[in-house]
Amino acid sequence: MSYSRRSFLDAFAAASGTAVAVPGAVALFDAAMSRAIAQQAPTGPVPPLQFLSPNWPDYVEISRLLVASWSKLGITVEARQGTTQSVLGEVIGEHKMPHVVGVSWGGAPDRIDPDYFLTEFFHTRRATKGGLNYGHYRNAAFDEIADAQRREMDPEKRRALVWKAQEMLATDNPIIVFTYRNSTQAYNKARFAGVVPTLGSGIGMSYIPWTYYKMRPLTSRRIVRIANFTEIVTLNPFATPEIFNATLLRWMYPTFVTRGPNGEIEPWAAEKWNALDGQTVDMTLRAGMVFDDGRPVTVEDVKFTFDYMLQWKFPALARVNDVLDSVEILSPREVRFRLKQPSASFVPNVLGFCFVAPRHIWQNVPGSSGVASPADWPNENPVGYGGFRFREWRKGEFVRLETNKNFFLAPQIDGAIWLVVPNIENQLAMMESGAADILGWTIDGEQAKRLNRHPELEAVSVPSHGMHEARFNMELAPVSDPAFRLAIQHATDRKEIIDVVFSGLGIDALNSVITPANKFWANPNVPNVEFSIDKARKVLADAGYTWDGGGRLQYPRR
Amino acid sequence: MTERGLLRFGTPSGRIGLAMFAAFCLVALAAPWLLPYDPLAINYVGERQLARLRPPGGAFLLGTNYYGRDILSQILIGSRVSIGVGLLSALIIVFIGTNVGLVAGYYRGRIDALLMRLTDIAFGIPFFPFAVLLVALLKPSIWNIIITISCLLWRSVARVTRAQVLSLRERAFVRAARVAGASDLRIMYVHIFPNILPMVLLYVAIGIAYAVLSEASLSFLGFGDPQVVSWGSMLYDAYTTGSISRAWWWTLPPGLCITLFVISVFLIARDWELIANPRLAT
Amino acid sequence: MSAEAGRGAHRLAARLAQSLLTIWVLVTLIWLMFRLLPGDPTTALLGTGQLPPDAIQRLRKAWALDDPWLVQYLRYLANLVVGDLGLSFVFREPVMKIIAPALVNTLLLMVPAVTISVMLGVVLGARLGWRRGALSEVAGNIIVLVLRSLPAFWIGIIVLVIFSYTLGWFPIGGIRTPAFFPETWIEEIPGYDVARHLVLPVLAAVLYFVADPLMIMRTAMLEARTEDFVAYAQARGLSDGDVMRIARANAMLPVVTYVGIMVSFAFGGQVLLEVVFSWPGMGRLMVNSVLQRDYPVAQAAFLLMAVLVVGVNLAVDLAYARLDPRIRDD
Amino acid sequence: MSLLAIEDLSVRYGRTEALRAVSLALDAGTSLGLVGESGSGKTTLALALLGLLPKAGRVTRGRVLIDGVDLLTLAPEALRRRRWVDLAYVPQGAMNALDPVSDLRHQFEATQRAHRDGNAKARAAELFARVGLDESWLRRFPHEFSGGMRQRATIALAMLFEPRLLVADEPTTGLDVLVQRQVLDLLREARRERRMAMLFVSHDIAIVAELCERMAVLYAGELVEIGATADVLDSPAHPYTMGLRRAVPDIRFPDRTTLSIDGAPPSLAPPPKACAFAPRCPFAQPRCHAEPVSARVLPDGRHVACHRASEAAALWVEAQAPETWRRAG
Repeated sequence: MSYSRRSFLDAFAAASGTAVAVPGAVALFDAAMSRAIAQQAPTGPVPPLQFLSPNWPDYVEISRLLVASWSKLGITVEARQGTTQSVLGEVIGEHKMPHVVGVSWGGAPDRIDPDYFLTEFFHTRRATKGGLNYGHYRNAAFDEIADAQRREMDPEKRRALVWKAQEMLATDNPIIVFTYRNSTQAYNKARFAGVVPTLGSGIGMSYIPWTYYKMRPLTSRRIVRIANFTEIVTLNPFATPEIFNATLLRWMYPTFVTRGPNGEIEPWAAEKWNALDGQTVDMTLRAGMVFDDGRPVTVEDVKFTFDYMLQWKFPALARVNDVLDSVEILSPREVRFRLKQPSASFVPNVLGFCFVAPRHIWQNVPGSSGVASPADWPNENPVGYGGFRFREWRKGEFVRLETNKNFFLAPQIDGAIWLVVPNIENQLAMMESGAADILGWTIDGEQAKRLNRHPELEAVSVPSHGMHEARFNMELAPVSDPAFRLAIQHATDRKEIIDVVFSGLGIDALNSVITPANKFWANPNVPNVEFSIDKARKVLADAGYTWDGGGRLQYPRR
Repeated sequence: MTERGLLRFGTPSGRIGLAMFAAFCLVALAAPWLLPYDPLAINYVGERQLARLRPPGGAFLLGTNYYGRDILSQILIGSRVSIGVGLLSALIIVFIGTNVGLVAGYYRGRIDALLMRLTDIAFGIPFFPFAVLLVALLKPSIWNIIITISCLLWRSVARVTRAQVLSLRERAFVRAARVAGASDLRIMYVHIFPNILPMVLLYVAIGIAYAVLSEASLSFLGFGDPQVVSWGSMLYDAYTTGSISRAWWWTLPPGLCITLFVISVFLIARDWELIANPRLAT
Repeated sequence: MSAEAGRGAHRLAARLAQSLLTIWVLVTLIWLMFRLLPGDPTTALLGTGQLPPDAIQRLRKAWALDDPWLVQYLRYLANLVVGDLGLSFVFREPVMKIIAPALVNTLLLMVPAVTISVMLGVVLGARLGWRRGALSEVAGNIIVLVLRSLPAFWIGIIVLVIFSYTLGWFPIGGIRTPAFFPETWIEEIPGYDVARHLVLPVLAAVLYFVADPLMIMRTAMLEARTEDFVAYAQARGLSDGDVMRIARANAMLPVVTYVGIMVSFAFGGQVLLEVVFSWPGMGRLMVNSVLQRDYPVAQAAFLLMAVLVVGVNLAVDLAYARLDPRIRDD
Repeated sequence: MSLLAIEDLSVRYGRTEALRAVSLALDAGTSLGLVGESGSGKTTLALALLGLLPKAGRVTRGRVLIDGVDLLTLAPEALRRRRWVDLAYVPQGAMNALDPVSDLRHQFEATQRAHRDGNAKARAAELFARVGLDESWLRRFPHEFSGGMRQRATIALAMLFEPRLLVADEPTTGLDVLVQRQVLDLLREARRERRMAMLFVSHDIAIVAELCERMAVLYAGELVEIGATADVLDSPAHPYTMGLRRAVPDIRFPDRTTLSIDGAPPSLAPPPKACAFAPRCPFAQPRCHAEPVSARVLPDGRHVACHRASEAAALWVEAQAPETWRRAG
């Protein structure tokens, strides 16, 4: 689409058409998008397709590329951005959605298990306000398979179910997955060696911190400085709403199990575990773990922590209340978990997320501390038992952690400082000037190339299971028509998006909701959708769509 | 430089300012036809090689940005938004401010107290933080920026206009008009307004300058409309892709354009200031 | 109390009442703005996918977001009067604990920047307005013109790129080096590290702030030169420097009144420079808390800025009286 | 050699030639009154003498000699050192001559410091006493002084270095009669005690008559008549002086009606070629309109710039009659 004067005026008019009336992020779309349940088949020209995404730089670029390629189907595409708050609030909070909404998801550890993307995104249960199935994909057969795989403890059987679910999504096309953007960080290899590339966390993110446990200091600088975008908001592990804050606190309060560099489940604070049947799991606590104040970590602490979660129903740990019934102490080192219903993701997503809180401290919280719920208790000097111990937190500046040498896998560095550097420009400059040793967030190809020019710096790009996707509004014509959605899939040039927006550092999603890099769970024979405008137009033609003299797409005549 | 001369020719610096201002406006109007490339198109070099962050020269006069878009084209099309927002906001600012000042200065009494209390409150609000609040809470769009700028910056025009109107209304020619039975409106707009015109035009110029700077700053913080290219949004893109220090050809031009345009407006404003306050001409 | 003092006190009381009224209107305006517009503090948590829908509802109840607006508003006002700014939705801590360090950082940057700018403005402005027709006057005017037209964030970027990225003389951003171990004796000096971080932001801020006081001083100086007392001073054979100083003392008055307005604009530049220099001040805190819909912190940050602006305007009035004896008596 | 000698002084503001070839002299200890309508150039003369012409004004010709030294060509520092020591100045608008933001003591000290060491505070107190001001006023600010008190302060300040020449530019304008009297007494007393020369600029002939031994009359930037006050007043030689004389009520002839001179001074951009007063002069002849006038010396030593100077006595008799002035021009 050439940037003709008319299109600019449209953009100007579109922008001016919105906010002048009563402010409201997607107010304009309300009028057009009333969620009419039974819509009789529309006729006449296909209306302009509305694409909404947050004003994150990558999505601004993706929307520009999509507007260019989708218009080749003979439709006008209007891309609009809102602030993160207004888009999340409207789309996820209120389920007010235009034709297509683009959002991206990080490579958090508990999204490696297939259950997250399948159930949270597409199960009918999650098609209610606040749920992530804001596209309202309702497919009973799919729900059945999704619930079945949750209960299936045998990995082989569960994988068959997961593959089946992926095939159903590939035919229904409720979602376009553009790419699984690599997690790319640079580090100063003159100062530290032994970084560990990990699925989703790359070498520097806090999610699964193998690098920080295995890296060796090569110079006198034994404390690693990490430049990161965001900052933590609390030191209370029961109150961490956001993934970076949650995973950083897990450095001090290690989870029972963790993920290996390639995503496989590994023992961590637990030595071993055994799933008797779908609903009871026995776990053996690792011996010799000691809290920072010298008190031993015991099964009593474990039971206390889970009972505490069941009692207070912490929002951030809602998954525990969903699935756990009770915890019982079997022996000085063994506990038994009884579940409400069989759950295959209990070990990776619950034992992989929960931790042990020292009973002798938390039992008298809130107590006299005058706080409504333990989640509001600041926990200013956290007593943990992990490989790192808390030293100092200056809001807006940094968090300083010190190594706990008697942890079973004692890190070789003396400490880590998470610097709050809110702009990429300063982060790159700090790496180049040596003010920072490693990046804690992800950068893209061009920035990696810039840092690689420095002999002492090296950028490492690791595949991730976090996806950039766009969701169709299943109840709104024309995207309610499967043929139209398939045509849109054909008209999406994933290769160009990866090259232009992420300068090559991303995997082509091959239209699957599970990243090919997640080898065990990704279904290899999901039919890929080849980028071809001609094929897209053929799909539309076969479905009865026509084009008028001016090349504008018309609905099929009924 | 007699006052009459000033009115017809303006000072040399004023003329330079006017020339620069006219040049910018012409470019803004003619932008779509001057574009060497589509400002939003991704350009390639050779077969599939993305023309990313190419320095000026060769096919791209001012080089390309991080996403392979031509910077010269973006500067040209960006001028429309930056100047458009500037002019529009300035006109709204001066329209509100002048009228508030006129009414308050002319009617005095309760209306004056009320309007001036409103002005004091507007003065109490730190401008840019409030603009950030408003734009961040609304939706990022040029219109929100214009609304935000206009709903605060009218305050200085109102206060100055009121002061002038207070003194003008006592003058003989105003009393004469009133005796001759002219209606309040006629007196205000036919008799008083022409006398405060130089000062009003001075504030139009200052208004444009502040509006352009505010739009650029708000866009730089990411509150501009991403679909619309403006000088501020270009700097936002440069900043969020971490190319500031390397791609000088991407950072300098937008900043220079903003500065030069604002300079041209301030030069014009100085001429209006001389007319409004001849004593400064010594 | 003598009549004079009485009249002065009365005038002060009126000014205070007016300031309080202004602040009350601001508080209400900001409070309403957050409620009217989409998204609330729990929105930020939706995206993380950590919180299933029912957990979100529990949070809304815990933070009393579902109470009727009027109740929330009156409770907010009551707390405000007592000085309790409420709990931050994001940090779950009293807002005062978050705002206080941010306020200190902001003042740490703004106070030196504004002071230097005003002093520089007065001295250079006086010289510019005094030597007529000299080349320095033309150059001075051009400098003032350019400085007034530069966007604040662009000044910040250029200063950062030159002195930090390229020359590396100063740190890249932030307010201190975490885990700073002083080696040389200079680094032993307390506050050395923060001072080193302060240099570039203050330089950028001065470049941004100095233009207006400089220009106002120059104009005031042009007018002061024509005053009779300047000619009379010359007639008394005072040195050119002495005469200029007399003119400058009188020309400084408009600059002092300008400081009040300058502070309200200074916060604008402050927000931008704090973002560019990653300076953990109130400006950046306000932008972040607005983006996260952290109402209490955003409101408190904005309110504090408004109070500071009103406070400075009041202080300027008093300072003006001390500077100009003619005002002191009435 | 006279203390002050102004030779052929001309001053131009842009295109207006405010002063044209004015020459006069003043001996030490004597006083000279300078009278003329407003715009006649009398203040311009004073300012030019003091080197205080505003930016627009330029001295185009002539010299100002103090003890034979031309002030106009003096180096700035040399001129500065002579100021207030050789010649001091009592400004017309005392209202804002004093620096509003500093107290009087400070203004004294600044002036003292500019020239030589000395206990400014004591000297100031002594001078304030001489002008009838209490020492406590030294700590007060100019706006706290009344008009008269402020004028006295400036006079005290002018006396700081006992200058040899005092230039007073209409010091009593705007003061009420009583205060005028006090100020004039002060000036007379100051002159007598210190044998100080004085150039007194005023539009009020009565004051000059009372205070100054010699008098000069300026009209449209030209010196039309200069001589002993008694001669100039009793038997004015220049028709303009006659007109002035008849415009002032005379205590000796209470019932005589005062006259006014019709018309107004000519524009000085460009200035008239011939006698500037010709258009309004009742005794003007064709010659007066054509030929430029040069000053003639009368027997009593007066200089008069009038073609018919020799018939002065006769013309003065004719000038007594009111109808003479009605047919002028």
